[in-house]
Amino acid sequence: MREITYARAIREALAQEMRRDPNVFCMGEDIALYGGAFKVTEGLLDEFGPERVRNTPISEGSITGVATGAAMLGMRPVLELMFCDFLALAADQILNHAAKFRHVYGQQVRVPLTIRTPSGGGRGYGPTHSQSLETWFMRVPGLKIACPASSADAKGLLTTAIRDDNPVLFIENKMLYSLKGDVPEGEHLVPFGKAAILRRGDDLTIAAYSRMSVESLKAASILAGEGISAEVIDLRTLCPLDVDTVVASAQRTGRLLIVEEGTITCGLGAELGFRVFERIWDYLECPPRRLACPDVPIPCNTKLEAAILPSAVKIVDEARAMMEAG
Amino acid sequence: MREITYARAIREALAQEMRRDPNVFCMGEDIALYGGAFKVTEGLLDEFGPERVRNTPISEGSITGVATGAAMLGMRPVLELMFCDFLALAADQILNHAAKFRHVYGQQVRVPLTIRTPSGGGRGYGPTHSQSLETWFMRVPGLKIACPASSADAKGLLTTAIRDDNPVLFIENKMLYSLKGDVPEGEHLVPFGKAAILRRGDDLTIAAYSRMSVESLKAASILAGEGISAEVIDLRTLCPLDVDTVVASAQRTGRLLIVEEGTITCGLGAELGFRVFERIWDYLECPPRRLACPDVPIPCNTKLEAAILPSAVKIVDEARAMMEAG
Amino acid sequence: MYRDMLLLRFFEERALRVFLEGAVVGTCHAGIGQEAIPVGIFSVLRPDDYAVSTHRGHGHMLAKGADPRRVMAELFGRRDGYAGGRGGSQHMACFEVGFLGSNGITGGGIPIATGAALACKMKRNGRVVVSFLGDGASNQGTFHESLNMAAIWKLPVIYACENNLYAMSSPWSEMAAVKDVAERGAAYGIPAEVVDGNDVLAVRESTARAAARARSGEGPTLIEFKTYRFCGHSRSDTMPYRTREEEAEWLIRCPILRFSERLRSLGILDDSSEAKLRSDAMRIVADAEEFARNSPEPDPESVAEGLFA
Amino acid sequence: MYRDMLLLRFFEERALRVFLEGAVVGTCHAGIGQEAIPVGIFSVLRPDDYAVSTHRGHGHMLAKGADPRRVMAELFGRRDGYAGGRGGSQHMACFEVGFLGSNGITGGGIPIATGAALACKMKRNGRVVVSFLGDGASNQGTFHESLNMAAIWKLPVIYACENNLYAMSSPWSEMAAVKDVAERGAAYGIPAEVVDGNDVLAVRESTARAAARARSGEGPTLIEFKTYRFCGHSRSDTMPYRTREEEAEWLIRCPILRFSERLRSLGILDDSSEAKLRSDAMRIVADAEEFARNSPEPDPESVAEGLFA
Ligand SMILES: Cc1ncc(C[n+]2csc(CCOP(=O)(O)OP(=O)(O)O)c2C)c(N)n1
Ligand SMILES: Cc1ncc(C[n+]2csc(CCOP(=O)(O)OP(=O)(O)O)c2C)c(N)n1
Ligand SMILES: [Mg+2]
Ligand SMILES: [Mg+2]
Repeated sequence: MREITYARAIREALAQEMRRDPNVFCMGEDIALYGGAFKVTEGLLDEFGPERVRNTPISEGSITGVATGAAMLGMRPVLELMFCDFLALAADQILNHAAKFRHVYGQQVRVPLTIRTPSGGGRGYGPTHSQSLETWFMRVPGLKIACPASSADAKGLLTTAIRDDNPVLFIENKMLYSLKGDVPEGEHLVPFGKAAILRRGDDLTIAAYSRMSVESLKAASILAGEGISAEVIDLRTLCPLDVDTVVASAQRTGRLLIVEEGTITCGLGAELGFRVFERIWDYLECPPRRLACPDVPIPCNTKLEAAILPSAVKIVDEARAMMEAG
Repeated sequence: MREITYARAIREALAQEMRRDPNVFCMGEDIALYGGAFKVTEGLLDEFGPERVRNTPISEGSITGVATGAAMLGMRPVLELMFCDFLALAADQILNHAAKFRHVYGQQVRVPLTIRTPSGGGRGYGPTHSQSLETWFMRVPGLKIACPASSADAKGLLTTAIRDDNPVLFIENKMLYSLKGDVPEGEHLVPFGKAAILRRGDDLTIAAYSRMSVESLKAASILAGEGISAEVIDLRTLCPLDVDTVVASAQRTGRLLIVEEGTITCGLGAELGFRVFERIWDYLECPPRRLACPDVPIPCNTKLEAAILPSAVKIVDEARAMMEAG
Repeated sequence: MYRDMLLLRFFEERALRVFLEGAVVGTCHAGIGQEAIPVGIFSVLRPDDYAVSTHRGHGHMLAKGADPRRVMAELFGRRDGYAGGRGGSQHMACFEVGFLGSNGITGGGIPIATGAALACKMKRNGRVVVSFLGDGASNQGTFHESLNMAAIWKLPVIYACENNLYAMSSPWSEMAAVKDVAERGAAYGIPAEVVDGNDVLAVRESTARAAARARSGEGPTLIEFKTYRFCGHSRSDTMPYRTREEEAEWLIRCPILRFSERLRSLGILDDSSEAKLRSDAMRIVADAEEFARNSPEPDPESVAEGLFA
Repeated sequence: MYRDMLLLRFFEERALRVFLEGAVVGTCHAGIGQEAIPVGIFSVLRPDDYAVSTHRGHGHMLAKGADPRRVMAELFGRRDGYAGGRGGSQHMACFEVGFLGSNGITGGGIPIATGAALACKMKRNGRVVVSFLGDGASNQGTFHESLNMAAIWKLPVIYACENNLYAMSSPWSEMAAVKDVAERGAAYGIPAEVVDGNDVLAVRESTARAAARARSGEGPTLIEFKTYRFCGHSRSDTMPYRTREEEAEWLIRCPILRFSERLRSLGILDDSSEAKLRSDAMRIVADAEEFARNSPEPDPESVAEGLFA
């Protein structure tokens, strides 16, 4: 194995899947020569040509519908939306079309569509370029959601996404693109719905995904220095959601902290928290807590941004408070 | 007071507000001569003319943006979207524009926009005309959401919505349109963020909104027959959400059941359940439960539809199970 | 073709009747008066070509070759319906015959059809996709975005706009400031024509031209078929937005009547052959209704099945 | 006007410099080379007219009369910025001068502008709204939907399309199959013209015509200004998608250079007055930068304030 960046791991999965299956192709705004706003698809044009690395006009609603239509006839489009904030423009095509078709049309069709898009703040891009909308899309029946937190998972989950016969929202994180990690060279698949326990611990369970898993790991080392042993679970996919792994861990530790970067109301914390306490409330020392962005747009100024986004430091504070609470 | 239907109560609020303030106007598809798909705006054209009862083309995304732009200059548009399912087409204009502008532009602007739209199933309209997407929009910071369950509240909450200086999503319910109830004739305002206790009870608290409040009341009478005393709380608005009233009630009864018609994941049940649990978990006899639509599209066949939508009978079952559980 | 037009007409008349009786619940958008369009189109396309429809798709589906019994069963919400009772009038598909689905979201199918055409082009299978849309749908953003993409990529798609002058109650003349939907083709560099949608032969010929263009790699065509819906938009529609005179004028231009006259003038049709065709079509419809009535209700236990593949 | 153009140029050059130095974080989309458009437009409109901008809006905002100091402070994310550090380069507004906001969503501002024009019409206040958009934005559905509405309602809005030939890396010639964005006006019955966007006087004249139309109740106009962005789309842009020759050709057509030559040929400008104007503009920019640097950081405690009115 070699260390490669998260961005390169994604590119590798794309290239390998395009080589393997002629039906796989990429489309999106400025993905060809330009390589995308984050250069993730850089170089693919040279190998696969403009038909399979297809630049689209700025038309998020319809490029999503076009990808869906192509998927219905057996293609396997991987659509890039430049920022996840633009998912709102594609919301109808996702909610009322791609994710519904199979059920509604009585299982006559499969929609093997992957939508890749970067989430998250930290770069001062402001209110329309920094959101984390993946938890919003947890409320769309029929849509799977994968959110890798490492280079290896980026490759493995994307490969799984492309081979999945359902629409998959594949969430990348802007701050992780340059992060390096060991990644298998050949075919690498990470199954959906299996969380990864990134660190073992006994005093409390921290469940997170994407960049917040990385922050949680940092927090866990700080906490360890204070004698608090935190278990860190990286959920990997939000749908399917591996509640069992979280339940098993929280049952043992007695405390659950859920960390997400998106806004708090009706987010992951609410859903996962609910599902955990309905199953093991009598094992818990204190109610589950959630750490998320408060319900406000994300400002440009990096200090303001830092004030609202969760971080290792805030995770530590929250964990400490939970240890004191019960 | 006289009994009028929910639809007429809405029309009355519209007419009274349009008479009171020349900046208030209605726009939407087929709302003028046709009176809208559910005839709610019938007759308004005669009194106010086509400029203030304005038919629009079928362009949900931009009619929402147009209403927003007009609101930014001091008009008070009341936009009708024919079915709430079409909110997905307006998602970008709501999430990234109307709801964000005030915060993002440093409080320079107000966006007094009301979006009226019917939610809910029960009529066999199928997967793109039966959803209850209001809980999806709870995840949009900056958006208020009102969901009347009675004729009086329909009038009172709509009047409040129109006078509110923020974007408000006003959720009507297709099955309630013909429901009659006492409604004050003159000006009638119901404040946002104050739940109504529809029925007092001691054994368990049922929190619901819109049509599910009506179903919960029916369930409570059935339960009363079995010696179970249920308190029914109609939340009235989802944002602001009156958690205090629910907490106070559940603290006393020890049991909380949350009922909503939308799909379950990341819905009201998750959010409200979490918030109640984190505050009074040690007062509860059992974990809060939620009754909602499972995560599937809503089918046309009415038996299939009935199989997934919550109802008085299912509420009774759930309540019974809770009483047995603890 | 004439028999097909009769079939569509009788089928929808029957569907509306059972709908009014309450046996069909939900919605039921009929295309009575617009039969020449799908019949003409599919008479000249190949069976393995595709179609993506609208909320008013019964006729499209039948003309594309779907089984009337299963279409009717879907209207009844039964197990043998094309969507097993889930989709109803607005959400049916029959992939076997290349009918990729009707769609409850106005304009929602346009990008889907465009994407299907992209797949055809990438697979180089020589197939063509018909994207149905109404005059009202041509005001949706998806129309604009999709036609532009089809144009720059030269996709094998025919945008078949059924301009029946109204979108629910809204006259096209008030919802757009251009006379014809076809005028919009130029905004994308797409050839467009206005065709009498009540003349099945004109429909056929224009479709043949567009299909030839598509198959030869020249890209999309927009065809605007002028037509008229004889029935209300949906059940509750008393049609206050149009005059009885206008309706009467269009009734004279009934596509079935006109085609019948044409066939008679050519000596192809006479009273007895017409009676035979009518009774054939009637029988198919009666059979479809009986099939639908006898089809079992779907199992409520199964409702959550098949969300994911 | 010449001074304004210099101001826009110097302001954005300075902004890009501090951005590259890291004092400005996030994004910073400059419109260097496109100055003639906003300057020409607002030179002929009234102060109480409105404008809705794009992601590339510094120049629009300054030309509309916003205070360069507060614009710069917003780029620096400071308390005195027009959005108190929340909006940054892409999300600034100055309602005092009728600048209703730049917008990070490509095409998102088009319906907003159209709605503002609806308000003007309903209020009968005689005002006009300018809706800026790029060539790329003209492929968004909002363009289509909004222009159609403006046309049927005859709204007082000017759609000012700055066609700088590229949307990020995507050439207009590949993203649309028509030569000019202006060709799209006909799809809505909107008069449209193509104007040399690097000729401030041509901009001015076409705007005057459109504004007169709007004020007299005749409705919207689409004006396509052909122009070129001299800088990259954003920081990481090395411009592999266009040639250095093309850039050189356009540099010759620099709107400032051309206007300067024009003014000199008319004897209105000479070396010393030019030097004076340049140093005036420079001073304003330097002052703006200093103001921005000295403006306090916003208070993190305040971040949640002002979500609701
Ligand atoms: C996105 C969306 N908006 C509105 C509707 C409600 N609706 C159903 S059909 C219709 C009219 C469509 O008009 P047109 O496209 O001309 O087709 P026609 O009904 O005339 O065949 C409307 C507004 C819808 N189903 N979807
Ligand atoms: C909805 C949306 N899609 C994509 C982007 C990313 N993006 C920002 S600017 C831009 C290009 C816009 O091109 P154009 O409209 O021609 O304006 P220009 O940048 O040339 O001034 C793109 C794709 C965005 N901000 N919003
Ligand atoms: Mg129509
Ligand atoms: Mg451009």
